[in-house]
Amino acid sequence: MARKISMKQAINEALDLEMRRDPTVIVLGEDIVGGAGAPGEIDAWGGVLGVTKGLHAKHGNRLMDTPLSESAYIGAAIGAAACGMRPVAELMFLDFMGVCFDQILNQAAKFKYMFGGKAKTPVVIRAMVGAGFRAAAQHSQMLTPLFTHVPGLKVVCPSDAYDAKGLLIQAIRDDDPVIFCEHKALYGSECDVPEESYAIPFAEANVVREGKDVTIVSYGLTVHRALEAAETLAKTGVQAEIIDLRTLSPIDWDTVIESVETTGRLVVVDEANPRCSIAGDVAAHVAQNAFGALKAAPQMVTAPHTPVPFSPVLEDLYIPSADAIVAAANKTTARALAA
Amino acid sequence: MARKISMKQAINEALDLEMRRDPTVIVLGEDIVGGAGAPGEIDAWGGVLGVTKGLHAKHGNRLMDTPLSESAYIGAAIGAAACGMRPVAELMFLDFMGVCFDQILNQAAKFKYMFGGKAKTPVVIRAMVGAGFRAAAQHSQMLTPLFTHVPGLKVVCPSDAYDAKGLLIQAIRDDDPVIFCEHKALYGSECDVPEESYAIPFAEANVVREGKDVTIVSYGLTVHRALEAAETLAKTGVQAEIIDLRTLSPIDWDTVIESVETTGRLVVVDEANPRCSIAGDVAAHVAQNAFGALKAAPQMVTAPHTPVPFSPVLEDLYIPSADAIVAAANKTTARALAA
Amino acid sequence: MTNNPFPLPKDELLAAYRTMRTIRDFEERLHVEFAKGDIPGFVHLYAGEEACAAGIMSHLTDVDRIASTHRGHGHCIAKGVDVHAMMAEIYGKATGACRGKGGSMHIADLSKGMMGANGILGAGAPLICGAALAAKFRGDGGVGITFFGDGASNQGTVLESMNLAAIWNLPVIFVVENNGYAESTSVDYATAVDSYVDRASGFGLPGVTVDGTDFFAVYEAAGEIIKRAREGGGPALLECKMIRFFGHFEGDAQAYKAKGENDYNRTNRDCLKIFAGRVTSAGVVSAAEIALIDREVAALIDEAVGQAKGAPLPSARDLLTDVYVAY
Amino acid sequence: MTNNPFPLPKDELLAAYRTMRTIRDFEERLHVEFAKGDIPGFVHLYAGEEACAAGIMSHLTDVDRIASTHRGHGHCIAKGVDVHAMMAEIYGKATGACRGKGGSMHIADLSKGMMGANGILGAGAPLICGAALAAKFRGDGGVGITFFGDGASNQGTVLESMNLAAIWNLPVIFVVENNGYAESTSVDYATAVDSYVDRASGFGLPGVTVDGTDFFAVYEAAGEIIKRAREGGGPALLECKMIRFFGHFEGDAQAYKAKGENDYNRTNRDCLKIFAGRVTSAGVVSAAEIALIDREVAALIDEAVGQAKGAPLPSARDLLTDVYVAY
Ligand SMILES: Cc1ncc(C[n+]2csc(CCOP(=O)(O)OP(=O)(O)O)c2C)c(N)n1
Ligand SMILES: Cc1ncc(C[n+]2csc(CCOP(=O)(O)OP(=O)(O)O)c2C)c(N)n1
Ligand SMILES: [Mg+2]
Ligand SMILES: [Mg+2]
Repeated sequence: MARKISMKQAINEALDLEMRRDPTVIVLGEDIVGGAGAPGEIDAWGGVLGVTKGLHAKHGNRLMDTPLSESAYIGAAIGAAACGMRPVAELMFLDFMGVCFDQILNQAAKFKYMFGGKAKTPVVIRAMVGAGFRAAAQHSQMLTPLFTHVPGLKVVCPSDAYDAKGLLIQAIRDDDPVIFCEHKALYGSECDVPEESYAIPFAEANVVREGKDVTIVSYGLTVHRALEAAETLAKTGVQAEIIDLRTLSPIDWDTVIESVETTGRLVVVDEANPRCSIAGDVAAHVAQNAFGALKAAPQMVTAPHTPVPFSPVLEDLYIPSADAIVAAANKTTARALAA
Repeated sequence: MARKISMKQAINEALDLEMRRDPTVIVLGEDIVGGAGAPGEIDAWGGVLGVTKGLHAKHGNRLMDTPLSESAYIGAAIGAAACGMRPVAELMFLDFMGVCFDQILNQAAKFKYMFGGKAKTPVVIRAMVGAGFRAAAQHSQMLTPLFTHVPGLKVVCPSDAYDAKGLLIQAIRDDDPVIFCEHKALYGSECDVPEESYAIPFAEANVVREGKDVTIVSYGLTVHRALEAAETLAKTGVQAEIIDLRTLSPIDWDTVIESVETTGRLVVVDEANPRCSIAGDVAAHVAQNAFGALKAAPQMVTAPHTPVPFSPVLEDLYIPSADAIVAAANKTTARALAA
Repeated sequence: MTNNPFPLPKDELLAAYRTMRTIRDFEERLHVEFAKGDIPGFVHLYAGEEACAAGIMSHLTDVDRIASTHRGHGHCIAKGVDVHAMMAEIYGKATGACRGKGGSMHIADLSKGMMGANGILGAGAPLICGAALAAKFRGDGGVGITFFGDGASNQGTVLESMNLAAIWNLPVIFVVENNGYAESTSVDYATAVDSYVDRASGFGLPGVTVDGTDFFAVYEAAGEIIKRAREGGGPALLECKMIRFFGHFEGDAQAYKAKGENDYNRTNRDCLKIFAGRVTSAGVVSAAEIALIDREVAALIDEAVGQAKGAPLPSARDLLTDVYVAY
Repeated sequence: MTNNPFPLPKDELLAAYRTMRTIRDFEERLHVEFAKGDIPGFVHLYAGEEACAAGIMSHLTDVDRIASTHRGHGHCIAKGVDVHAMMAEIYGKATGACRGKGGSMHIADLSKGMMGANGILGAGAPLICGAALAAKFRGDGGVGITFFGDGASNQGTVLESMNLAAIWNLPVIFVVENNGYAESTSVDYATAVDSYVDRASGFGLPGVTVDGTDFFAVYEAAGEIIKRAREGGGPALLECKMIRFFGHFEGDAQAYKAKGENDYNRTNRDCLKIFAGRVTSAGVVSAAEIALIDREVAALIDEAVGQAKGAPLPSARDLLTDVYVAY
C-alpha cells in the first residue's frame, strides 16, 4: 500500500525495515538519538533534522550516539563492516568529510582491492548534501564528484521519497561501501511510497520524463529544476527527456547513451561545482562514446566555480535554475529549431 | 646560466631562492630537515626523498620538522598564511590528504569568499603524487581531480625540472592557496634549468610538441608518455600536438581550444582514475566549447577505475601507456586517415 | 569613592560589562528576530556564556588572534568586531562584515585579529597554531586563542594541535567552552575524562578549570596563562564551565534539558547579573551606571537591526567575486 | 625437569620463541634481498621489536582482531598469517596473501583476525574500535588491538579513538610501539608528554609502560589488560619501549642515530637473545631446543623466499578485479 510520505520519513522507514530484517544493521552518528547522558528526554533529537526520530524506541541500543569525532566513528563503522556488521553511519553534512576522509578514501574504498579480494566492507555513510538552506559555505556543498572519483566507493543521490527508500534499502544490503547523499532541500518533499520493503538496484537510471528533442541528465534536487525546465520547453515545442541518474557510481551509461542516440542533444545539470564534476563526467563520456549521435555541443549547467554564498539572494543564483537549463537546452536545439 | 639539474634539485633551488628573497617564507613538514631531537646528525633526511636536503644549513629554523599530525601542521601553515606568512608545507604523499582535508577544503579554499574578500591565504602545499614507485594503493594516487574540483584552490603539476622551479616560485608568490603536486617518478629527471630565479605564470599551458593532426592534452608524468606516443604516431604520418597543462586550476582553456580548432581531434591523458577526472573535465569542456571543430570523438586515456596495485606487473599496466595513447590517437584520426 | 577590590580599574569594569551586555542583547534580539522568520540559516546563540568571551578578550589587543566556533557572535563582539557589520552579515546584506557571503557561522575580521567563526568543529585549533607561529616569527608578542566546545574537544584537529603547540612552545591558549551539551548530547556521555585539565596534561600542557559564569574567575585565570604565553612560557588550556541559555540553534526544542533548567540558570547563574551584583554591591559601580550602559546598548542593537534590515542586498555580481586574489 | 618460573608453560615458551625467531629471520632476509634489488617498493622492517608482537599475540585467538601499521610483518606473523603467503606478497606474486595487489604495507588476513598493515599512520585505531564494537554486538568475547608508533601517536585518528573506546567501553587495547623514532625524528621532539600513560589518562584510559625488549614484561602487562577488556572492563593503553634494528625503511642511511647505537642495541638489547638467555639459564628450555627452532625457521624462510621467487606473477586481468563485490 502506497501513501504519501516525505523523503525524511522514507529514509526513516528504510532504516527501520532493514534493522528489523537484519540484526547486523546498526545505526550510528551524532545526535541520531539525542539526549545521551542528558537529564531530559531520550530520543530528544533523532538526528539534527529529525530523520532518525523514533527508531530508538524500536531498536534500542542498535542506534548509537557518537562523540564529535568523525574519524573515529566513521572509521569504527568501516571497521565493524569489515568484521561482519552492516553499519549505517551518519556524517550529518557531507561537507564534514574533510575531517574523516582518509577512512573512506584509503580504508573502506581500498580494502577489497588491497587485500586481494579477501575483504567486504558493507558500510553505508548517510550525509546531507546541497544548497538552499542558507547554511553557507561549509554546510551546503554538493561534494558528490569527490566520492564518485574514488574507485571502490558507490555513490547514491535520490531525488524523491520513493527512490530514497528503495535506494537506501539497496545500499544497506549492498556489500560495498556506499555514500548515500540526502539533499536537505528535498527532506520535506512527498510522494507515493509503498509501505512494504523494496530495493532499487544501483546503476538503473530513471527516465522521469520522455521526450525526443533533448536529453537532460541530472540527479538530486536539480532533477526537479529540470522538470520545471521541461514544462517551459514543452511550451515552445521542445520535448525534453529527463534522466535521473539516481546512482552516480555505478552509473547507468546505457540509459544515457540510448537517450542521446534518440535525441542527439545533451544537457547535464549538476549542483556541484563545475571542474571535475558529474556534469563534466557525463558530457565527456557521451562525447567519447556517442559522438556520432550528437547533433550539437553538449551543455553543462552547474553551480559556479565558487563556494556556496550565505545571502539568500546569492544562494538562489548559485543553484542551477530552471531558466539556465532552458537556455542550455535551447542552445543545443537551436539548429534544429532554426531548420 | 642554465645547467642540467633534476626536478628534485630544481624544487630545492626554488625554495632556497624564495626563502632568500622573502623572509615570510617558511617551510614545514615531516622530516623535511630530519633528525630533530635525535642523537645523530641534523638535516639527516631533508625530506623522505631528500628534496629539502641542505636548506636547513642555509635557513636554519625557518625550516621546521613537524610531528605526524597533518591536520595540525597543514592547518597551522594555513593559519600562518592568513596572518601574513608564506608557508610552504609538505604533505609528503598527497594520498595523506584524507587526514587533513578539511583544513584545505573548508578553511584555506574558502576564507577569501566566506570573509567577503577580506582574507588572503598564500600557502603552498607540496606533495608527492603518482604511481610507478611500487608504493601501492595508499602512496601512489593521482588525486589532482579532488583538488581541482574545489573553488578557491589552485592546482599545479609540473612535468619537468624547468617547470617545477618556475611554477614553485610562482606558487610561493601567489596570494591564493596552491596544491603543488610533484610526481615522484619525475624527481630524478633532468633538464636545462637556469640558475637565476624565474616564475612561470599559472594558466599558461606549454605546447611541448607542435602538430596538426591531433591534440594530446596531459600533465605530469604522462606528458612524457604522450611524447613517446607522438614519436610512434609520427612514423605513421600522424603529427600530434602535445599540450602540457602545467596548472590544472586555473587551466589554460584557450591553448587547448585553439589547438583543437586546428587539429579537430582530441586525446586527453590523465594518470588519475577516470570518473570526474581531469581527462573528463577537459574532454567535456572542449565538447561544449569547440564542438564544431571536433572531427571525431574526443578520447580519454586514464588509469582504470581501480586502486593502484602493488605488483610491478600490474602497476605498469595501471599507468596510461604510450601504446594506449597511440591507440586513442589513431581512433580519433581513423576517419581522416581512411579518407 | 570606595576602594576597588577588583583586578580591573573601573573603566575596564564598565567596558567589560558593556561587552557582555552587548553580546546578551545582540543574542536576545536575534532570538526574537529569528522567531519572526526574518533571519536565514543556522543561528547559534552565545547568551549565557558572555563572561568567558569578555573575561578572556579583556587581555587582548588587535595583535592577538582568536579562532572562534559556530557559536561565534560573543567572541566577535568581545574582540571588537563592529556590531553593525555583524548584524548586517547575519541578515545577508551587502554591508555585512563578510559582504553577506559568510553569514552567522563565518563572521571574521582579520584586522581585529578575529580569524573567523567556523562551521567545522575544532577547525580553529590548527589555524590558531599558525597564527601563533606567525607571531613568534614576527616577534610581535601576539598570542592566539582558540575556542571550542565540550563536544568539539573530541575532534582530532584539537587534540593534534595541543601536542603541536606544546612541542613548538607556541603562545596558544586552548579554551574549552564547556556548556555541558554538544547539540543534544551531554558532555558526560561524550567525553570520557572528567576534567579537561587532565586531558591537557596528557599533552604536556598546564590547564585550569574555572566557573565560566564568573567573569572575574575567567579574567584572572586567563590573565595568568596569557601573560605566560606572551612571555614565551608556552601554551595552556583553560576550561570554562558555562551555561547556554538557548537551544543548540534557533529552533531547538531542548527536550534533552531537565525541566526548569533554563529558568533556574536564568535566575541563578546569569553571568551578567552576577557581575553587576558584585561590582555594584562593592560600591565600585553604581546601579545607574549599569542602567546607562543597558540603555545605550539597547539603542545600539536597535540601530544595528534597523540598519541591517534597511541595508542593500548583495548584487548578482558578488556571487562570482572573492574566490581568488587572482585567477 | 626444573621448575618453570615463567608465566607460560614450556610449549608456549617455545612457540613464542619460534614466533620471534620467524619474524627476525623474515626481516633479516628481506634486508638482504632488498639490497639485491629484488624487492619492489617501501619495506619497513620489524627486527628488534619482536617481543612486543609475540608477547601480545600470545594472548589472542582468531576471534580477536588486530590493526597493524606500515611496519606490519611482525604483527602478521605473530597473528598467524602464513609466512609463505606474506613473502610472496612482498615479492608481488599472484600467490601472495593479497594476490600481489597489496604489498608489504597492506598484508591482511581477515580469517586470522589480521585487519591489515596500513600505509596511513593511525588509521587502524578507528577500525579496531569498529572491530571491537562488532565483537560486543556479537558477544563473542573478541578484543581488538591497534598498534601504532610513537610518531603515529600524534595522529588525530588515534586520539579520537581513545575517547571513543573509553565512552563506549570497547574491548580495545591501544599499543604504542615506541621505538624512539618516527622516520628520522625523535619522540622527544615530536611528543610533548614523557609518558603515553599520562596521555591515556587524559582520555580516561588506564595505561602501562613496559620494556618492549622484555617478552615477559609485555606478556604479563598485555595479559592483564586484555583479560580485563575481554571481561567488559574496557579499553587500555600499553606502551612498549622498543628498538628498531634497521632504518625507517630499507635504504635509510640512519644518520640521525647516534654512532654505535645499532651495534650497542644488537649486542645488549636484542629481545631474542634476552628471551633465549632467560629461558635457558632458568633451565626450562635447552640450548639445543633453541638451536633446533633456529634451524627450522631458517629453513622455513629459505623455503618461503624460494617459493616466492618462483611463484607466478599476477595476470593482466587481475588489474581490474576486486574493486567491488558487485558493480
Ligand atoms: C566536524 C563537524 N562535525 C559536526 C558538526 C555539527 N555540529 C555543529 S555544532 C555541534 C555541537 C557542538 O558542541 P560543542 O562543541 O559543545 O559546542 P556548543 O554548541 O555547545 O557551543 C555539532 C555536532 C560540525 N559543525 N562540524
Ligand atoms: C598519515 C600519514 N602521515 C605520514 C606518513 C609517512 N610515514 C610513514 S611511516 C612514518 C613514521 C612513523 O613513525 P612511528 O609511528 O614512530 O612508527 P615506526 O616507523 O617508528 O614504527 C611516516 C611519517 C604516513 N604513512 N601516513
Ligand atoms: Mg557544548
Ligand atoms: Mg617510531
